[in-house]
Amino acid sequence: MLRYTARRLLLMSITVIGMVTVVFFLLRAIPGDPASYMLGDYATEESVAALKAELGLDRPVWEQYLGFVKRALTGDLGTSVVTGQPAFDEVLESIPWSAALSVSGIVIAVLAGVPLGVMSAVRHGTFADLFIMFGALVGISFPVFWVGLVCILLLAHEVRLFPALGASSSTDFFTQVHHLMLPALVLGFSVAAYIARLTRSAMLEVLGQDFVRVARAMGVPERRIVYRLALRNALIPVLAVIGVTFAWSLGSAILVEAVFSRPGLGSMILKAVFARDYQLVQAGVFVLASAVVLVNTSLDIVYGWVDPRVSVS
Amino acid sequence: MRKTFGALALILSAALIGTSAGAAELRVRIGSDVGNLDPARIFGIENQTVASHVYNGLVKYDQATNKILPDLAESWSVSEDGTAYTFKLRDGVMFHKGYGQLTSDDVKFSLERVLNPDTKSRYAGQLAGVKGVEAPDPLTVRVVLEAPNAGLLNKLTDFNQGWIASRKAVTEIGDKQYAMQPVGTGPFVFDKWSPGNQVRVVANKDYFGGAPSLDAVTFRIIKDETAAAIALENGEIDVFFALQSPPVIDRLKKADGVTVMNRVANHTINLVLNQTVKPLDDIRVRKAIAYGINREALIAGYFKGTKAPGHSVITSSFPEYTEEVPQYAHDPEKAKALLKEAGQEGFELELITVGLSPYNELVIPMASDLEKVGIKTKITVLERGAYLQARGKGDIMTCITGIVGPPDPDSPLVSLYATKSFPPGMNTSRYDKADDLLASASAEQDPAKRTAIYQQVMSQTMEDVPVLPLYADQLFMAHSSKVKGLVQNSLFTVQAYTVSLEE
Amino acid sequence: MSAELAPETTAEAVPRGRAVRRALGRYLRHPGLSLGLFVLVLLSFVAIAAPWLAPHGPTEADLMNTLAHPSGDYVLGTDQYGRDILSRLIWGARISLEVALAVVALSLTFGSLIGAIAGYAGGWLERTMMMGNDILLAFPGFLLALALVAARGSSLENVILAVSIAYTPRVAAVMRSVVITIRPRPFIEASRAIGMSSSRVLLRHVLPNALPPVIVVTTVSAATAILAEAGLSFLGLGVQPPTATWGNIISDGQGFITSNPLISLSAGLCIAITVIALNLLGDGLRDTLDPQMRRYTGERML
Amino acid sequence: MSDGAVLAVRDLSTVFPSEAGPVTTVDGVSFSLGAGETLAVVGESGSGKTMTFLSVLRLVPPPGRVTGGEVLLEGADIAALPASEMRWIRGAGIAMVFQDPLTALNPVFTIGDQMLEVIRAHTAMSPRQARALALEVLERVHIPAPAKRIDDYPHQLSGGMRQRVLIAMAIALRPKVLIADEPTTALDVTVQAQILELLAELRSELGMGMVLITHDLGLVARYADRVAVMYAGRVVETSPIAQGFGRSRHPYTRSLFRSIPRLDLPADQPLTVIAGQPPDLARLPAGCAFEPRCFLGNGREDCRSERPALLPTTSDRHLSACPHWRALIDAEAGA
Repeated sequence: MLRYTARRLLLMSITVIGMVTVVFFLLRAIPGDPASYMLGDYATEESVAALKAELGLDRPVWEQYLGFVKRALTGDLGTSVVTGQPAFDEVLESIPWSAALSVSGIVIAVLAGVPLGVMSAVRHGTFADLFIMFGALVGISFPVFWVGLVCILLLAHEVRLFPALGASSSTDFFTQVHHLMLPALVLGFSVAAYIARLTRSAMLEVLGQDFVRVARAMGVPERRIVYRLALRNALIPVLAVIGVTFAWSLGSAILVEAVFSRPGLGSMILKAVFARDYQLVQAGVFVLASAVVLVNTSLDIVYGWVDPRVSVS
Repeated sequence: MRKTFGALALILSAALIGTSAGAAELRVRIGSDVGNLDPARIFGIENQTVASHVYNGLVKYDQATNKILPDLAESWSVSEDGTAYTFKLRDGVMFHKGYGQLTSDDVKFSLERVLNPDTKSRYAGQLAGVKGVEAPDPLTVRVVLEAPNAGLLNKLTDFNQGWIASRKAVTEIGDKQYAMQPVGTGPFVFDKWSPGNQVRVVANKDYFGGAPSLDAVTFRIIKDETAAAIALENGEIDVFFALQSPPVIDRLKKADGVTVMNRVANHTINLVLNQTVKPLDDIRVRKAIAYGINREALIAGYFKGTKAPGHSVITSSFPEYTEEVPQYAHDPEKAKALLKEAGQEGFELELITVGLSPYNELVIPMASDLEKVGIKTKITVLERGAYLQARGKGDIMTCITGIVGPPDPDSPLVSLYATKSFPPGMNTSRYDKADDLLASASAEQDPAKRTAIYQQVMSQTMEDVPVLPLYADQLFMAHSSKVKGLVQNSLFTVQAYTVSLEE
Repeated sequence: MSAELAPETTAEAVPRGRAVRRALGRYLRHPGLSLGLFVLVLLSFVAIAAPWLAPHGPTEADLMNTLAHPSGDYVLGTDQYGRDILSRLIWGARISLEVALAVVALSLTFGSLIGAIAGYAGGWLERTMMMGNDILLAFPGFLLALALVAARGSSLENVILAVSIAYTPRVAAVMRSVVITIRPRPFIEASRAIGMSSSRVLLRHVLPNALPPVIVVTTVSAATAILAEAGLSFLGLGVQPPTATWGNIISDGQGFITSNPLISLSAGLCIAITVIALNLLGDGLRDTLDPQMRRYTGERML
Repeated sequence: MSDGAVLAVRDLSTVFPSEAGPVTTVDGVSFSLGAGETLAVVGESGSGKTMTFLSVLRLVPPPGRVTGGEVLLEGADIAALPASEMRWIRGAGIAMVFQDPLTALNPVFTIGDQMLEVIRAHTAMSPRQARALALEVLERVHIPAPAKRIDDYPHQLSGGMRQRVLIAMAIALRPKVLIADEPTTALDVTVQAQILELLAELRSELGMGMVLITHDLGLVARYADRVAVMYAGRVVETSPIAQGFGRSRHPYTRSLFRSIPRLDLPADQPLTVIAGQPPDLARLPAGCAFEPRCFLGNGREDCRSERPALLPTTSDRHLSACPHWRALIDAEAGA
């Protein structure tokens, strides 16, 4: 188990470096020149060149890359070219917002998706199954930002149940939670739909396996078979994709944040993309990629705990 | 599972640290995040709005009348030849956060910083004729010009390059870091920026003009106008700044407890026709375009009457405003005739715009109109950086632009028509027949004569139509009924100093 | 003298014609599959016949009738430029289906190739390729597409390219996992033993066998591609206005969601219906094509 | 059909609906099993062996359905029991050991956990008591150091060990009948014998009736008391092993025998493959299902038109569903 964990952690650092590398070079491929963008309409060619030198944009790309990695290792993610502040500070400000949204979205998704998926599998072929699966199909098929818009229209505008904004200036915990609820539900809905579909098919597969037949033949009550013996097996693939859904939810979060005017890493990256703030995009992507890998790695470790076969092989 | 919830609670509470509820706190919606509050480098109405609470200029515009009033300078005098302005500073003005008293050295520092090429200030051009800034004693500043410039005071008002920063603060905080740690003398002190979420300023109790009645102002970043409107109606915000969407304006006008304000801005939105690109070198083609675009319908249909007609690039908020210029009422037949005369039926016009609303949207009905008079159109929407580069090159056929700025006629006229505004700069039409008139306006000390010269520029440029004003921008703002004393300016900023809150 | 040696994958000796008929019957009897297929055929028809079906031009502005509510002339009303919503939706179907088709074509080609080569080659090549693939897979696909569009500028081609790049790793991963399960099967060994070249084995045996699951994955990619295009357009990074795309229409309508909700709602429904149809098709294909999924599913419980 | 039978099945039928119409996978099957007796059930795959016993336990996978018949466990008809009570029969009355020990154990639970699940499903034992019982039965199936093994996960055990665990699980509640469904097919040859010896030992120790489902005819002679041969969902022959297994009274059984390699015959004697395809259950002929492949009856009019019944032959205990069984004896005599 210890070796397994160590190997996972090693793989994690490799993956983070890989992701950052990919993104770094993608961003360098952006046409358009940040220096002249920053200096605006009256800039002279000399001043543009000077700024480029200052930002290191005149050096070869690989040199810029090495510099970035070297600094990143010491926790320096560069300085935002727009604000002059350390990019890491702005990222740090955004992390709590993103974490609250993504974590609550995933929690909602798991709490709703797994039981619904199990129920659907257990009632395979019944009306309840059809109903849940139709709901799940809707959940994965509607664009998340559209669902957000409709929710604002219905739940914030027609019935004033929730605020239209995903964040509040209030420091009151419950006010913030109230503002978080609608975005989290919208984000959670699409992920829940996905998890429900996955849980159902995993559960159906497990319920068709020999050991379930054995348990039945031995007279183990159906309830125990489903909720204890089979569920743990079915949760293994579900657990495996929670990491994927987490990454996915970070992508959707950009849209949800945009719809609900909520701060977070997604809206920060979007803003930085429009402002061509390289350093900030890099920092944001670096942190997002690390978060994805970190979550996946922790899930892998949990996976090893749930599925005894994994850590041995 | 318990761990997850623990972490969630931690995260949520972490998100809440930073602001404390104030007694009288005004919440103002801004449309996008701030990023740079350094007067030498500031850009964008959100930044300018926040900065206007933190800084003062030597002089200021009256919010309502655009008259120039004393601010940090109690009084000023102009030398006889018009090349030296001497300002007497107010005594005992203190910078925020313990950066000491304002002296003439801070003014010299601020203005020279803009002029210094190393600063790369986008406003260096605004102070172009300034030879030097002298500080003979702590409370006296002398600005020396190369040549007389009657418009100088406009450049030294409390806006952009006119805002005065503390030498000590900029030096100690650092040239780049200063961008988001501004220190000024204004009625509010910069408190905290929460990226993507809000910016907060708190009352400067020692403000030389008297402490503001508000304790704090929070600028909330809310991009979507519908969401902002709902927030205003629900009492989540008090002031809706930069209101643009006609249906939202309409909705808020009908809402209870909400007041909608509007004022014509200092800028028009224009279609710039590059005279160096064929066939736009032919005045008949330019006129055909002017006749062909249904600007009346644009204002009535697309903007639902929320914009004013643009007769020239000088709007009705300027004292120099006039409607006595050549007009181009929608006339498709005339447009067709002119094209036929020029032998340019069916040429292709490339409409180039930056990918920002409303510029990228305006082109759609315009293209539709032009197609109807027999001009083929191609719409090219460019990212901001690419757009500026394209304009910098000077060979793009058209662009759509507005010169947002103070009610200083030089601001739009020089930017759009002077040859010195290219390259690089705003004179994308490459118009070259207004230089002499603009220079003589600068030298003219008599306001009435100056106005006449400016009006001559307007007539001439509207006859030549290198730039077609599509409409005069109009600024909308809404606030809840508990907001009292809000005055709307024409600068496209909002100022909370005069505001008080009533429950 | 090579290929004929390879036996059928299944020992079933049912006559071929009958098997095909039975399979066809099975597809058509699958309600989700046939419904999905029907909707997609209908949509394709709408997309192809857009110039004849749409009552107005997709970018034809009528400034005298902006934000009109539904009427005889404008069945679903107009947007802020007075453009007919229905016509824009009809033309938007073109873009959405174009994006879906192009993304499927690109990600299927490259994903299958990468996955098949990795799976077939094995060893360090497979490990290296799959590590790179896993890195891209772990990365939020939408964010990757967003970064790519930001990098290459917003246009239809770039959106297609970005979404394809973002979703190719998925196809590659599926393809590889299928290939490694086929790799040890006897007929592959046999073909190798008789000296068939690797590429020939790959083309002749591995690809056809791997296709069913990959096809299932690509229907899902098509659905994802439509959603991604809509999301990018919504953020202002997709196909640029005034081109009618469903994402652009939602985005246009966002500002009018309370006064003219029909603009955004109708475009959202179009996206959802298409994506539902694709998902139904994918689910149906999975049920019918991939026998692994057609397992004994257990007694009805509780 | 003897009254002393611990398990008696009469006319048991199970039907699966299919695209081609209903398929009768178990077609009027009858047999009985005495206490301490081992009944071997043989037949090709798909002949309905396993389905018969899933029908007995009422575990037929949907959409299949038991359509009729009686299942008497110690004289009580359990076919009529409501589903809720049927659960108590499974494991405690009739237990089943499946073919593949590799998949029959849940990989994510320890074997102790899974055994406790079974024990506690039927008894009110405390976890401690149940664990003690589990250890006891593990000991009984000769698992070395059961106290150590009980907390292992299935993948930590060998195939043979796993099958022992499954057997332990099956006998833990001392069922009256143990159904072993090809218990050794998935195991090494050396382990096979051990498992079968163990089953035989447990049968006599516990006095259970045992059903050994197999297609390995070699095992039948060694371990079974009686044999039932199934073809196309029907029992076509039952006979005591003592009556001479080689002296089959049904052509199908004969063919089955000739199709397996035997060490006691000269190696150069050719093996015969049964001609033709196994029957399509959805399209069974009106007469004998084996007729198209039968060396004896192929083409005979009576075989084609009439479905033969399972009837006594030379003795009451040797039944055959071939009306022409005498021809087989004649042929033997002739040879």
